[in-house]
Amino acid sequence: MSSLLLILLSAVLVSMVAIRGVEGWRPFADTADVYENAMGLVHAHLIAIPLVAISTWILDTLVLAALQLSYLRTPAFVALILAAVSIAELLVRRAGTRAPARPAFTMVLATNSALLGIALLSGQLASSFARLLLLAAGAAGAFAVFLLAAATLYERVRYADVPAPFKEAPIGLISVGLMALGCMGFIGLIPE
Amino acid sequence: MTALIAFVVMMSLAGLSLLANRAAANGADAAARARLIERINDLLPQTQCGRCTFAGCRPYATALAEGSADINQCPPGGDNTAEALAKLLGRPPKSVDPQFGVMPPVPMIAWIDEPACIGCTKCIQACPVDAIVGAQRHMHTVIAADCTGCELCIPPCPVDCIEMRPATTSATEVLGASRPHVLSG
Amino acid sequence: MVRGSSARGGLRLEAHKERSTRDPIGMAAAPSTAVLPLDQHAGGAAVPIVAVGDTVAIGQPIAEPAADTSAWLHAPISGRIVAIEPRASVTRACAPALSIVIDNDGREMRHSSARAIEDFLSLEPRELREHIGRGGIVGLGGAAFPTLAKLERGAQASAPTLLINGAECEPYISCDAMLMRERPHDVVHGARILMHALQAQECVIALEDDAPRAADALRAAIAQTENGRIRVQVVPTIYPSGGERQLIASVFGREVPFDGLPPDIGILCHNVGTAAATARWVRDGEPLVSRIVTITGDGVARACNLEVRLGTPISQLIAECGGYTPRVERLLMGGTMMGMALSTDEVAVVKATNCIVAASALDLEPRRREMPCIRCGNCAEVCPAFLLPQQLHVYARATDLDGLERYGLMDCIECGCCDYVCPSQIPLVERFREAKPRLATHLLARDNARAARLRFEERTARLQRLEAEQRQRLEEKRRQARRKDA
Amino acid sequence: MRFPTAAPPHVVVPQTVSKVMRIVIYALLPTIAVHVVFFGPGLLIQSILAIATALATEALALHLRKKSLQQYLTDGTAIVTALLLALCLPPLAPWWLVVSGTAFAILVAKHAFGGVGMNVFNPAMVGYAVLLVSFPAQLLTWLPPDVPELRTEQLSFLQTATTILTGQLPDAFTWDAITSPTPLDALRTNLAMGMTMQEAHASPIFGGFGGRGWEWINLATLIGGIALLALRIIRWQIPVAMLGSLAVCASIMYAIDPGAYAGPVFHLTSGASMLGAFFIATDPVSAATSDRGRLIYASGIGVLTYTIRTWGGYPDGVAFAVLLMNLAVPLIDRYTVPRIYGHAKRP
Repeated sequence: MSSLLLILLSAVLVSMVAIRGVEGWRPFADTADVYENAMGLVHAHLIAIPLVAISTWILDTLVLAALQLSYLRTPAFVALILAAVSIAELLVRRAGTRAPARPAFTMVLATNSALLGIALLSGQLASSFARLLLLAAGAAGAFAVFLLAAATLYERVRYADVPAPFKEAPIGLISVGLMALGCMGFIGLIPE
Repeated sequence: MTALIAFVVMMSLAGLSLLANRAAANGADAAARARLIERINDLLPQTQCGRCTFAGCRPYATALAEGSADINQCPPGGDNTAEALAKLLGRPPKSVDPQFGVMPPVPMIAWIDEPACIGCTKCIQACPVDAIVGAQRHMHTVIAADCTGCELCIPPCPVDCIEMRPATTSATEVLGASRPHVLSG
Repeated sequence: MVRGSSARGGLRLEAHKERSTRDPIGMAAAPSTAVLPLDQHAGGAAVPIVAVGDTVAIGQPIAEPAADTSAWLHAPISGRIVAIEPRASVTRACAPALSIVIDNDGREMRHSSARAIEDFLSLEPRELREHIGRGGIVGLGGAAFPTLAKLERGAQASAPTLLINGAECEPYISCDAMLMRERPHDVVHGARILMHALQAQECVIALEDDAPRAADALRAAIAQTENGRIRVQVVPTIYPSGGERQLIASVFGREVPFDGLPPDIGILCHNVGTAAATARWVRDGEPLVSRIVTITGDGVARACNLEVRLGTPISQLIAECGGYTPRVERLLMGGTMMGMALSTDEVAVVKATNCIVAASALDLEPRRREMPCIRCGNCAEVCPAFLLPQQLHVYARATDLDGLERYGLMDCIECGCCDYVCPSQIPLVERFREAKPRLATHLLARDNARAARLRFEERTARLQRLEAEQRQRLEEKRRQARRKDA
Repeated sequence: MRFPTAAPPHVVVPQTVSKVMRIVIYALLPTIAVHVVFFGPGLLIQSILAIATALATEALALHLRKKSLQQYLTDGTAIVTALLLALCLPPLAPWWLVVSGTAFAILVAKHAFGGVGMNVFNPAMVGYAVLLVSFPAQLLTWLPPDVPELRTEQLSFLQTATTILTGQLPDAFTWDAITSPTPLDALRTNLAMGMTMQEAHASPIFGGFGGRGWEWINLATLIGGIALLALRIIRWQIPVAMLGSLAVCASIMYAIDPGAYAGPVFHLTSGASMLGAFFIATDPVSAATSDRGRLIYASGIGVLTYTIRTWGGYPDGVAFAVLLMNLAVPLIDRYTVPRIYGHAKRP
C-alpha cells in the first residue's frame, strides 16, 4: 500500500513538472493554465490506468497463461501500455480537453501507466479481477485527486510571498514533501 | 505451433500500438497546433490592421505558433497583449517594438467628413470589420462602436475625407454604467 | 455583525443619528454666491443656456440636458450670472469642474413660467414623465441619476412595482428619515405621481426599523390618501440594506441580475427625497433647487438637518451650525462607510449632497498597520454581494485579471463591509477600486476584439461566397458561349 | 479650511491579527491547566521551549527576509503554533524534540511559503508529523494521568525540567515505571492483540467516557473552543463538521460491532479531537475559505482522523488528517466559490 502511495506521489511530482512545461519538452508549449493541463492529464490517466491494468490482466491470464507463453509477458506488457496510452491520448485530444503538449504528455502518461500497472499487477494486491478493477479505479482516482490538488496548490503558492530562493521548483518540492508527510498517515492502513 | 502463436500475438500487439500511436501523434500535433493558434488569436485585438507585417490577426497568430514571429509586433494590443503572449508562449516578456507602429495615447477611431465624401465605397471594401456603412454615390459613415481604429480605410480614400479621431467610449464609462451602487439611490 | 433575515451579508453599525434628528429641519440661509457644477448628475454634463451677465430668478432653467442621460439645472437664487468657469467641485473630488456662478441679489425673485399641476392624473404618463424631467429631478440618495432616464427605462416594464427607498443605512445620514417624519405628504404624493408616470400597480415605501416615527408618519399620510396600493415596509437596519439591489432582495426576496437593472425584474427604485422633490415640482411648480442636508459629526458645534439651496458653500453650512469644534479632523460628504473625504470646505452643495460629516477622532476609527490576509473569511461573511473578498485580494495583488473576473470583482458594490471587518486591516475597497478600471479596460478590449473578430470572419466568409458565386456565373457564361459555338 | 483626505470606509473594527491570536492563546489556557493537573508540569516547560524556539526562528526568518521584526514578531501567530505543537508532545519528551519540531514548523511550513497568511499546511501539524514519523518511540511515550488508581511517584517541577533537558530521569525513577501509553494507543494495541472492547476497557487508564485525564482535557478544550465561537474568532462550520463526521464514522462502526470499535463519545473525548476541531483545523490560513468549503474540509478531517485512528499505524490521526485536507484546500476552494448576487450560477 505505501509503495503504491509512493509511486502515486512520484507520478504526481513528475506530472507537475510536465504540466509546468520544461524547456525542450514543448514545441507548442503554453505554460499558463496549470489546472487545465492537469485536468487533461487526469482524464488521460483515468482512461489509461484501468485500461492497462485490465488489458494486461486479460492477456496475461486468458491468453499467455493458457498458451504457456508467459515468457512473453514483458514485451506484451510494453506493447499494451503503448497501445493503451495512445488510445487514451487520442480520446482526450478528440474530446478537445486541454492537455500538455507532446512529448511530455505521452512520456508522463506512459511512465505513470507502466509504474502503476506493474504495481497493481505484481504482488498480492490483485488477487482477483474484481479486486484489480477496484484497485485500478482507486489508483487512477487517487492520482486524479493528488494531481489536481497539487495543481491548485501550485496556483496558490504562485501568488504567495515566497522568499526568492524558494520560488518555483524548491517550494514545489517542499510542497510535495509535505504532501508525502501527510500521506505517511496512511501507513499501516492496509497490510502489505 | 506455440512459436507461431507467440509471433502472431506479438506482431498484432506491436501493430496495434504503432497504429494507435501514429493516430494519436497526428491528432495530437494537429489539434495542439490548431488550439494554440486559436488561443493566440484570442489574445490579439482583432483589428486586422496588418501592422505586425502579417495579413491579419490569425496569420500573425499562426506565425507566432510556428515560432516565425516575435511577441512584440502588435501595436494595437500594446504591452498588455505582448505580456499575455509571453505568458502563454513561455517566452521572456518584451514591450512592443516601435518599428511596427506607435499607437496614440487615446484610442482613435475613423471619422468620415461626410460632406466631402463622394460615395466611392473604397473604404467600405477596405474595412476588415464591416464598420463603415453607405451605398454607392451616397455618403458613408463609420459605426463608431464597431471601428477598431486599424486605419486601413485611410489610404484608399480618393478625396482624403477620412481622419482618425479620439474614441468616445472608454472603460470609465463602461465602469460607470455597470456600477449602480451608490446607496439609498 | 449579524446577518440580515432576508438578504445575506451586511453589518449592524452604530447609527450616530440621534444628534442630528433632535431638532426639526431648519432652513439654511440663501448663499451670497451659488456655485453650480454642470456635472452634478450622472451622465453627460448639462449645457448652459444663460450667459455671464444675465439676470436669473429662482427656479429659472440655467442649463439644459446634454444628449443621452443628463438633467436640467435651475437657478436656486435670484441674481446675476457672474461666471461660467471651472470651480472646485465635490463632483470631481474637489478638483475644478465647469460651474455656473450666480451672485445673489437678495430679492428672492421667483421664476414664473413653471406651472403647478394639481391633478396629475389628467396628464398622460409619457407627458408626466417628460414634465418630471424638466424639473431637473435626479436621484437624491447620492447617485444623482437623472430620474427621467430611470423612468423611461422603468416604463418599458409592464405594470412595474415602485419601490420608494427610505432605508438610510449609512451611519450619520438622517436627511431621509427627517424628510419622512416631517413631510410624509410630499413623499406619498410624489410616490403617487411616480406610480402614475410608470403605470405602476403597487408601491412599497421601505425604511429601516430604527426610524419608527418616520414609519408612523408615512402610514398616517397614506391613510389620508386612501390609496390602497401604497404600503410601508420596515426592513432590519443592516448596512447596506439601502443599496438598491440589497433593498430589493430584502423587500421582495428577489435579486437583480448582475447584467441587468431593477426594471428587468419589474421593479423601479426611487429615493424618498426624489419622490418628495417630484411632488414639489409637479404639485407646486418648484424645480429641484434645494435639498435636505444632514450636517453632523463631533467636529461641528450643532448637528442638524437643513434645507439647503444648491450651490451653497459647505463652509457656510458649518458656520450656520456654530462652526467647527477644535476636534475636527476630517470632512466627509456622505456617511462614514462610503463618504468621500473632502480636502476643503470651499465647495458647494450639489444635488447628491445628502450629508456632511465634520468628523473628529470620536467618529473615525483609524486603520492600523496592514498585515497579510489570514483568510479568516470575515469579509466573505459580511459581503452583501456574496463575494469572496479574501480571494479577490489575492488576485488584485497579483493583478490576475482572469481571477478577478472569475471571482466577480465587477459585482463589488464598494460598500466597505469587508474593509470594515478585516482583522488584517487591509484597505480592500481601495484595492478593488484600483483594480476595477484595469479589469474594465481588459474586459472592454476583449469584448471589442471578439465582436470585431466575428464581423471579420463574417465578412471573410461573405467575400468568399461572393467570389465563388462570381466564378460560378463566369463558368456558366463560358459554358453557354461554348454551347453557342457548338 | 483644508482637510486631509482618506479613502473610505472611514471606520474599521479595532480588530487586529495579534488581538485574535491573543484570544486564541487565552482560550487554550483551560486545556493547558487541565493538562498540567493530570500530566504534571512537563507541558509548561515544553511550551516555554517551543515559544522561545518559535520566536527565535521567526526572528531569524524575518531578518533573512528583511521583514519588519516589530510588525511580524508581535503578531502572535508563532506563539500559537508553538503552543499547539507543545500540547501534542509527551510531557517528558527531550528538549531537542520540541526545539527541532518548532524550528521545522516555523522555517519550512511557514516561512518557506511566505510567512503569516501564506502557509498552505498547518505549521504546528507539520512540525508534529515530522517528529512523529522521525521519532515515533519518543512521541508515544506518555505518562499515566495523575489519578488515584494510577498514581505513581510524581516528578517535581525541577526534576521534570532536568529530565527534559538531559533526557535522563532522576535516580529514583525508571522510564518503565512512570510511562504509560495514551488511551487511544492502548486501545489500538489491545484490540490488535485480540482483546475485546470490554477487556481493553478494563484498564484503569479508561475513564467514564474517554481516557482518564484525556476526557477532562478534551472538555476543557471544548470550553475554550466554545469561547472562541462565542467571540466569533472561529465559525461553527469547521468544529461542527469535523466532530460531526468523526462521531458519525464512530457511530456507524460501533453499531456494526460494539466489541471491536470504540463508540463516538470515546472518540470525541480522546486524543486531539477537540484540540483539532477548535484550534487546529480552524487555522484560517490553511483551511478552506468559503462556508461550504469549510464543511467539506472539516468533514474530510473527521473521516480521515477516524480512519487513521482505527485502521492506521498511528494512535492518533488528527495531524495527518489535517495535513491531507490542507493539501486539498486549494482544490476545495476552487470548487466551492459561492454564487454571486445577481448571478444564476456559481462561477
